[in-house]
Amino acid sequence: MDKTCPTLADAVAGIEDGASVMIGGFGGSGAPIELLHALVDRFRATGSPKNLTIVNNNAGNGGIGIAAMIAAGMVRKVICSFPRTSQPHAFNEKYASGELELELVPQGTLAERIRAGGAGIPAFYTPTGYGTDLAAGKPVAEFDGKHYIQERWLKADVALVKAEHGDAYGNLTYRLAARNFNPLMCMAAMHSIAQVTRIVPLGEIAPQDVITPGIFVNTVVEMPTPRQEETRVRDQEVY
Amino acid sequence: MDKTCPTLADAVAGIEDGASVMIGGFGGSGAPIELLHALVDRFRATGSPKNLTIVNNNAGNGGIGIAAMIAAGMVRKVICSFPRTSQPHAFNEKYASGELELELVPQGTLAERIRAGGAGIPAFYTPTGYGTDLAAGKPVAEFDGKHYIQERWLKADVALVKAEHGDAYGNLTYRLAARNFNPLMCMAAMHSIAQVTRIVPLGEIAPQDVITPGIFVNTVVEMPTPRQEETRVRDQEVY
Amino acid sequence: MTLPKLTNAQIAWRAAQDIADGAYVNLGIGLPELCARFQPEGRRAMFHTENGILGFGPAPEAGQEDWDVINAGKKAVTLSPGAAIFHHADSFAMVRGGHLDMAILGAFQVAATGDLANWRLGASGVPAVGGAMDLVNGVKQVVVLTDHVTKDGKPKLVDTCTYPLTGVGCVTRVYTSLAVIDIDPRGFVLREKPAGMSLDELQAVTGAPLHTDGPVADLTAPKVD
Amino acid sequence: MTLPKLTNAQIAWRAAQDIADGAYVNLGIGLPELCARFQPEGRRAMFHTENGILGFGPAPEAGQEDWDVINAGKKAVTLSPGAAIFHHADSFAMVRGGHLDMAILGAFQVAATGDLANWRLGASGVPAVGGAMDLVNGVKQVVVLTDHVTKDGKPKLVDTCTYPLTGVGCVTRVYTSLAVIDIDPRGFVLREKPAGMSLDELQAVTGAPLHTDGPVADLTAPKVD
Repeated sequence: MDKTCPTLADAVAGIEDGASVMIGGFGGSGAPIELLHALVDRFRATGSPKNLTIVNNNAGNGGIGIAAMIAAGMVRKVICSFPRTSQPHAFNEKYASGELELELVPQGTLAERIRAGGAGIPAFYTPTGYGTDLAAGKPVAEFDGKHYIQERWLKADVALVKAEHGDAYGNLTYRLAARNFNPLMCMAAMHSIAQVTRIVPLGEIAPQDVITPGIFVNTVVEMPTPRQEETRVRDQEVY
Repeated sequence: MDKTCPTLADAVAGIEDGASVMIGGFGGSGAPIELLHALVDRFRATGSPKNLTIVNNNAGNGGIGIAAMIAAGMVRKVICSFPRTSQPHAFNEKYASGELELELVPQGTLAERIRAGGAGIPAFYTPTGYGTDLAAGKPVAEFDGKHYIQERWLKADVALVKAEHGDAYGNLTYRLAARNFNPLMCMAAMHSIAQVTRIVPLGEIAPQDVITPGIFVNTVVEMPTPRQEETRVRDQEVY
Repeated sequence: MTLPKLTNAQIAWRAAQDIADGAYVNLGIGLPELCARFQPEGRRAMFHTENGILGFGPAPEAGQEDWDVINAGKKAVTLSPGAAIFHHADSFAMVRGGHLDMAILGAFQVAATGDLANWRLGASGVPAVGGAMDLVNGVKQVVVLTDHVTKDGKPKLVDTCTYPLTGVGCVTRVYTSLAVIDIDPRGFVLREKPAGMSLDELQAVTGAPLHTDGPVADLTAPKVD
Repeated sequence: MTLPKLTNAQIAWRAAQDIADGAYVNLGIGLPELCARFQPEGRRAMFHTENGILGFGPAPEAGQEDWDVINAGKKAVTLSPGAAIFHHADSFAMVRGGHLDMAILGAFQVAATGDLANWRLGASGVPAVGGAMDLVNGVKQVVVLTDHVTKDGKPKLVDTCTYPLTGVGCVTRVYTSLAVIDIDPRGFVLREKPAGMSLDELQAVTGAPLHTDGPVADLTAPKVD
């Protein structure tokens, strides 16, 4: 069993038109920018994959990563908690023109729905959003005298994540708070693809240090020199 | 903020009659045997705490730990997935005589109910147990054509866990697969008490290596020479 | 009339005086973030950020940022000894599960019922909610920091929120530029106001009745920034 | 009549031939555990245990046990390179979330509908369920290993389970001491039987109709223990 893959382009080659794609990271931390750019390259060369639904906490910043995907016209819908960023023009333009659908989900509910998708929990109750516009249409139930709304699991065809170390079985670690949504998304996707700063030999990640067990990961690709979103946005980079 | 406590006896001094007590471990791995024995000592000396409801995967083995608590007559109810052990006499006797109530919960549902208690999720749906005697009386719902049963969160007044390292803020690590239920129980209890093999200075546990963040822990007590349940049972130890 | 208003930093300073030693606290983006600067000597709160850090420290020097150590506002922070890192589901388990002692948030409007509106001004524009709805429904105590009135002088403390709600009956204390106010079943209960301002003057810029309950203390804060 | 039965080890051997390289597999306590010994050369399955290990290896030498590295049966195992450790909620996320390819379980009874009874023999005694109900409702393929009949000769493959159910319609393949049987909407579909036993003889010790669907292969296994 060897889940490693030689190139970023190979890693994203199987993503189909209309796919739902979870993209890890919070702002730039843990964002798999280079995998996203490989996907943009493929779209520019072949017209695919298009009509994507993407799941992320945000909706792209500046002209790179998710913003580049949106600007390229690959994205039909965004599921996120906070589309506002320092440079939100890519999202704002497509949203204002009606080309891009938005499903806004409270951040904790987003995290829990993704975890539920990975954990085989089809629905759960949360107090979050009760009595607000974001609860519209959702079943309400009372437990121990308090009101809760029912939320459904969220799964995806593909997850794209950024990790620090990865091995041939797909075990992953993350750099500091770059962990954020990444381990959850690996659990909730049919096919999870991780760009890692370094592919390490089996056993180099001690069993108790594994954050994402390999069972949740399908493809590991090495990207030894990832450049952080914050740096790219500061440099006004446009992909 | 200093959550360390000088003695095992002090650590368990506040547990009240009738309390619900989650006890970490799977078999002997991760079982806080010495904390349990401190509790047995207190009961023998003072008659308290009694009428406890305990939550564990099992229901005690041999004459130590949970089995010693049951034999001492401190326990009114056990919530567990698997009361059968190699030497189950303490549980079996009290159960047969009707002195001990049993709530049997599938292992994964037990883990998820505890996590839900810690995560503020009052109820969730699971396929586990659908169509069986253990689903009796539970609401059933259909999602995407499949049947699920509704399960409620499980919380407790106290959690007793065994960890490897702990610091003054309550951050914990666990030794290998001694992790099991321990991190979940710390989340789900009003007051979590950890016996640790070593209290380490703040910062010695790197932030990314913390398994249980200190927010879930109230008391840390050092027990540098814990003796594993398996060894004690083999030695026919009776506490 | 020029109101004897506290500055934003002074509002944050005032709120910070009520954060207990060892409290677990989430600070909202913007004005609430300032509270971290004004912890009274001898106290240390444990600050939580939604993206998965507990116990972070102050911002690093410019040029020393590590962009994998950021807060919910995507600003660089630092890791203090005893900090912990975790994923988003665990982070919101802390929030939703009632493990945090205090959430300090900004507001567009706070109602006398404790309802909070702070995520959307209306139907136009791009909505963004982040973790606000999770915080107001999970954290033990939700307090709001805000100017007492809008930029054009309208009350932000109101009878009923007219903007979309973030949470129902969730706010229990408000620190404004002109008052410290508790919210209980009676509604707004005034605790502190500027010495130079009468209750009637304060009521005139407040959108719902201000109750009192014993003496009202003077609202004061040192010069801070 | 002495039946040409496979031994327990041979049943496990036969099942092990169908475990794919790289498959994620949970082995139940007892007979199913034996499958790990008989992996065909060149294949390596990743074994999962409910208490939080993925990729564990064989039992250690006596005296070398580490009691913090155990399986669901509380037997000592070892950690292979590439193993991972996690808590119980994550462990059952793997199970319930459909991430495991195969669960290999024992049984008291299996019905032609795929219903499984393997946790309780009746209303008396101490019930114990462990992770069985989670496994049968979450893992992609649930197979059962069992003697074909009970100790007193009664069928364990039945029309309807009389013991309390573990799961409804969950089993898709059964490896017994006398047969390999698939379960599909028709019921039991015989795939392999001992060369020396007729279909009628096998049917006589089976509690529900055995369908066939093309040729029935010979059930064979080497001498193993």
